[in-house]
Amino acid sequence: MSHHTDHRAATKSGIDPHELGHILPFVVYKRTFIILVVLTIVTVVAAELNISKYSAALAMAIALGIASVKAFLVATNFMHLKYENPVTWLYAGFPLVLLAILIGLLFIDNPFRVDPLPGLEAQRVIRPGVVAQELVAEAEAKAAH
Amino acid sequence: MSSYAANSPVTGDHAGLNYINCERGIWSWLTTVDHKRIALLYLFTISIFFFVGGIAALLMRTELARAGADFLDPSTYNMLFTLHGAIMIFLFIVPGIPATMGNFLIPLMIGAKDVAFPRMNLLSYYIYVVGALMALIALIPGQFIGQIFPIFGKFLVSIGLPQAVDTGWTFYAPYSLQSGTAVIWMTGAAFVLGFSSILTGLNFIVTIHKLRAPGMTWNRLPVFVWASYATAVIQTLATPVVGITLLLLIMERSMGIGIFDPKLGGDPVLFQHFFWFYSHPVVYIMVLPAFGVVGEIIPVFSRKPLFGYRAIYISSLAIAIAGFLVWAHHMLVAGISDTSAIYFSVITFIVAIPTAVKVFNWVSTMYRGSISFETPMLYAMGFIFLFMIAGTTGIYLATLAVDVFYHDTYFVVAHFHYTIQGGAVIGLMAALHFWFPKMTGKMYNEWLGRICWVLVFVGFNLTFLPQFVLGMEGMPRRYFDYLPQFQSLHTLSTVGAYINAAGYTLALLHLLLTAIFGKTLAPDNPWDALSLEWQTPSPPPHDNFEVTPVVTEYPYAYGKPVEGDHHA
Amino acid sequence: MNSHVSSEAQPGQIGPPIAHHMDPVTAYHAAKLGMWLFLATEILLFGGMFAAYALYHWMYFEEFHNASRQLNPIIGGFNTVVLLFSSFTAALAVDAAQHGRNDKVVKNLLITIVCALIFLVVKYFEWSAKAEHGLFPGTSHDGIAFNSPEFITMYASFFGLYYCLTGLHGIHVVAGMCLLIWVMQKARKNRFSQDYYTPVEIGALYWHLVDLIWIYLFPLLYLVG
Amino acid sequence: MFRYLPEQASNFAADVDWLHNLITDLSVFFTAAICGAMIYFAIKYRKRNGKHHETPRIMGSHLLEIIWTVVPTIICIYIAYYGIAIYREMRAINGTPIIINTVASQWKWDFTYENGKTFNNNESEIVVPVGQPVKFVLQAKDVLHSFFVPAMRVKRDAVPGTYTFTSFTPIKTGEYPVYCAEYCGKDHSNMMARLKVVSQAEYDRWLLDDSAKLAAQKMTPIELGRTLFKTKACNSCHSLDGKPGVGPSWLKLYDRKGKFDDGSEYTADDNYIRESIIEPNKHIVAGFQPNMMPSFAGQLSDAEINGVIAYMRTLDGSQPVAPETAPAAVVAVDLTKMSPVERGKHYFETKLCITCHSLDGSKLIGPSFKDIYGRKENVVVGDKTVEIVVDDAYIKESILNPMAKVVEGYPPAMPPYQGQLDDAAVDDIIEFLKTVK
Repeated sequence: MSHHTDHRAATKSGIDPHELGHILPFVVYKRTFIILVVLTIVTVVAAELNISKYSAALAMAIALGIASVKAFLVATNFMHLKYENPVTWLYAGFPLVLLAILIGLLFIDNPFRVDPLPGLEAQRVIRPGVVAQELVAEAEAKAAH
Repeated sequence: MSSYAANSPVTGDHAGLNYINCERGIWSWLTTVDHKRIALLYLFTISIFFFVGGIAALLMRTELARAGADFLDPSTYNMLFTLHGAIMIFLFIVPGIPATMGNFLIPLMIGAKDVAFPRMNLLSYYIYVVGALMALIALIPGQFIGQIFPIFGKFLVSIGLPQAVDTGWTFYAPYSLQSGTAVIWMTGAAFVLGFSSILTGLNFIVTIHKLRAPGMTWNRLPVFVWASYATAVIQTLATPVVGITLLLLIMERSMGIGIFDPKLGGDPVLFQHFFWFYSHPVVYIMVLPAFGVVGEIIPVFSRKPLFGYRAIYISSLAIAIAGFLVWAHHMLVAGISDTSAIYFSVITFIVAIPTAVKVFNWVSTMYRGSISFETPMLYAMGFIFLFMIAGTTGIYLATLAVDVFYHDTYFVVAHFHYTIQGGAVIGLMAALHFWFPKMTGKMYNEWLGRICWVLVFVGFNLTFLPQFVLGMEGMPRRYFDYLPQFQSLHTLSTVGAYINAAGYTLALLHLLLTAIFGKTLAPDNPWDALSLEWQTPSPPPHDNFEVTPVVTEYPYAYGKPVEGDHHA
Repeated sequence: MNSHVSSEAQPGQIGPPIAHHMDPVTAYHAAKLGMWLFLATEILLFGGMFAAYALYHWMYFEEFHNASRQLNPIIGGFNTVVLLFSSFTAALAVDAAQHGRNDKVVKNLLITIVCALIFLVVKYFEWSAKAEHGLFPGTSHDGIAFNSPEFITMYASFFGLYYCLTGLHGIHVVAGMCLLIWVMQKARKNRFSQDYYTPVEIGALYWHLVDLIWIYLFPLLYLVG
Repeated sequence: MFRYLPEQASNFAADVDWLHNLITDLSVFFTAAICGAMIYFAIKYRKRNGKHHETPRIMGSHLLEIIWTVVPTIICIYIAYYGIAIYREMRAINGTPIIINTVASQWKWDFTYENGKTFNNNESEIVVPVGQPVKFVLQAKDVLHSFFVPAMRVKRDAVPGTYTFTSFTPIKTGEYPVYCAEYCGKDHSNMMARLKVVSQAEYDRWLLDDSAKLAAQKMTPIELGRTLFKTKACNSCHSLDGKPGVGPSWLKLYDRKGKFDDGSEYTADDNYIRESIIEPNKHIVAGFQPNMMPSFAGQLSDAEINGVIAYMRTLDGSQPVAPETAPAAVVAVDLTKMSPVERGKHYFETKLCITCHSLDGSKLIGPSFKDIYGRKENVVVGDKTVEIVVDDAYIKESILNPMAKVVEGYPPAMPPYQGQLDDAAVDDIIEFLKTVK
């Protein structure tokens, strides 16, 4: 896509500019910007529709979905991530994975702080079936010994 | 024997210029961008803090030698354990191996002239210094100093020195929101220090990716570089989270913004989540480089290739990744849901496996070797013993039902001192002795080194083995005073602490004095080692290598090739 | 971040500075990788607050909804477009630098910086309007002090997070402006060429991050609440 | 080897110790084996006579790598499994426990038994009977604390703002130390209590012994809860006879399981009840309207909330409850002899307006009635804010259909009085409001 505009040649310093960053045609930037503005309008309109009255999760998903599309466009086109090597992708994606882990694991804590743990029966693990009274008796017998 | 096509032609010639004597004057040191000089700056600074933190530890141990209040009051004691924890963690051991040995060795080991961003490297050091000064302001208990030196104490009060922080190095909310001490100074300091740590880690990642010498493929990287890489990933990606946590804490204290305060609808347990999301991985920042050091030393003194080289570096990466998934095992009884307690307990066991793999491989390296017992090797073997204890006691704490009993007892104290002191600090001592000839161009005294090792090793075990027993008997941690039944073990532990301190003092004095006044010059490659840093003069020239080396072999090709031998 | 690479340039020199320890192409890619890593740390810096937001949004759904209604999505949307436009011109500045056009670099960066200023001015008015309504630390609204128990009953910690998130973002806007002004000064002195434009690219990357963060802040704070 | 754990005094202590000792034996074995191998290699393959001997270039072994990955994995899974199984045993409660409300503060423990007996750690031991499950419901007043009884193998943090619990069945009489295990400031190490396990008979005697004296001094939590039920007008919306009112009946409410209006399941445990009192609109039980109940945040102290919960626990249907659904303060009053203003004032006091609206200008849950008549207010209608004047029509609408126009800055929290007040009563209230200056 870019070779139309890329007329760079080796310069005096002996550096081949092709070894440096990637050149994109102007129209890509323009198109990206227009899509970003349109998406911003869409997300505001979607919020005005008050979807959260029916489903808060859906409203959140729409808002964050649009935001993620926008973020992806900025990263790939404006920031040239599309033309970067795998290492850059790795370190661009790593924080997102960590953030997902952090938020995800927070949500196995707070929403589940019920009392007591559901589905529990006080079953002894090592000597199943032995009840507390028998243990008391055993302890007394041992003490008397 | 050497596996490099082009190594330095200069051998044993110390008349030439090296990184130490190429420029003179204090100013040339303070403005240097040479990674080796910056490493020494770090080493000098962290050693000072090691002693400050150590003195705090001795004061505490002295107080605890007998039951009852002996010479401290509870507030001072609380400030001292905060000082000890915060200085040892944030100022000493987090920069401990990465910023000193990592800085010195990574470019040398990969055949680069410097790190990728040398000025940023120096900036990172000065950020560290600023953070360290802030921490000192927040931590030094003026009232305690006032007890000993009344005039000095009055001076400190007159310049408005705040009350020393007494929250413990963990700054748990809501105590840290209510404590009337210099919490903002200390958390601010930790934030600044974190920034230094981030810049160092980032620098190393880029250096290892971009500046490897020709032929230095990933499968030829020394395990110390691999370990440093894994460390750098954690430093870069875990530190920001604690940074923002501490910022939020500062905002909460100064502006009354409610994030962690239960009175304002906050969840204090969330603070712990955020804190340990960083502070669990930070344990691996401390100990992974030490793993790397041991992996370098054992093959050299066994004259054998590192057994399972690939398994060792993969396990470093695995530990780094798994470290991000297990943080809440520090909080199993902190009021988190039973569901997440179960999850975090199970996942924690994952860390045990790559760690076990490393230990097995190190020991197997010694099989059929030709083993000599210079001081670095003694420290490395001591490391394996201490780390076995650290690792196996970690199993108790990962096990949910048992951790309920052990959480916040002396067992935990002993466990993490075995990992951090027995692991990271002993690793640092091993590294200092091993690369001392390279760093200074001098040889230390072998017998003195061994004697110090005995003191450190015996003192350390005498300090912390009794603490395991104290934990088993149910002694909670961070106690200024205790029931009389615990006294004999506490006394034993105190005696051990003094021996331990004597060992470290003697060892570091020995190295310092040798570095300055030593007469025995070191050859370029005193241990006859194969990795790249030994193929350049001791001490190395300013640009590390006179000719950029071309690497043709991995760094552990010791011994006689055997039939059917293959490796990457 | 990149200071050591670029500040080695001699006055009037055109072309890449000579870093003593690596060749210019490596230096360019190293600087870029370093910047991406730095951006990763920035994402996680904000990430902690996003995590707190996620948790408290779940815990205090109604309160967050009520509080979010106190913010004006039109103003927020306007600011979003301003930042998107500034990001667009920052990308164009890099493009201009890649073509060796220092004059266009200056022009595009100037627009970017002006947009940043507009953003900050709008933000200032938003904050001061909140202060007038008693929704700012240290103020009070109809006798209800900020973060008093009654206030928390109504809005939970929404406003605390709001000020922390937008405040930290604002600091990043200011930092980005300073960085871009510095880059612009270099472009005015014709320092960049087809084979050396690292600072422009680094500055633009940082600026895009500022935009990226806002892309998420806008819906989270103004829209879904 | 290394058997230093304290005596086993709870029902699961032996299980915990079994696992603990298993780990100890495995640890000792592996440490000895690995360090033994290391020392053996070090001696056997040492450099002799100051000269290195030839060594084979052994790079590694895939088989060994697999073995020492798989074997520790299996051991870890085994230990982790039992760790969880025993933990579940520790968290479950067999039968009806004795509930001891435990409030930690800097630097003491306050204990309250169900019969109202209350004391702190400096005044008495915690006395529990052998063989009976005990549940410590933990609260913290200021900072984090942790309730640690080594002999029982239990520990749980007390977290401000929420309830946590720990439970066990003591199986051995004796006296055991209780520590605070979470650092809580200056006197952290002095925050110790004693737990005394005694026979059932001795426990009964201890419990009754001074409970009479204590009851004379202050109300038991249950009595406090019963009183609050009336004085805080819970009874206007919640019945005690099982019939749903504006809100769910309290009969057999405690520990009930059910569904919220969003379909998720709940258990009416301490934390949920507390939340319902402080943030009533966060979760709505299926079948009931949201925004009916005002928040009692800041109006009820922790002790009072505990009292309400204690009272709820007694409403398990085992004792008949006197019908108390009518407002308690109703005294026979002849309304016909009153002026409209007096009648309006009477309704203001008896119809619970007073709970949320002040007469002196102070802000409660709803706007104050001081100077209300003729005042200009911004109200929220749907998504818009409009300015209105408080006149007869608006007041009437606010009483009968309060959600239509809510004054800006206030939560939509008022219940509608449609059907509870007739037009004449509304007019009387309006007359009364005109007089409030």
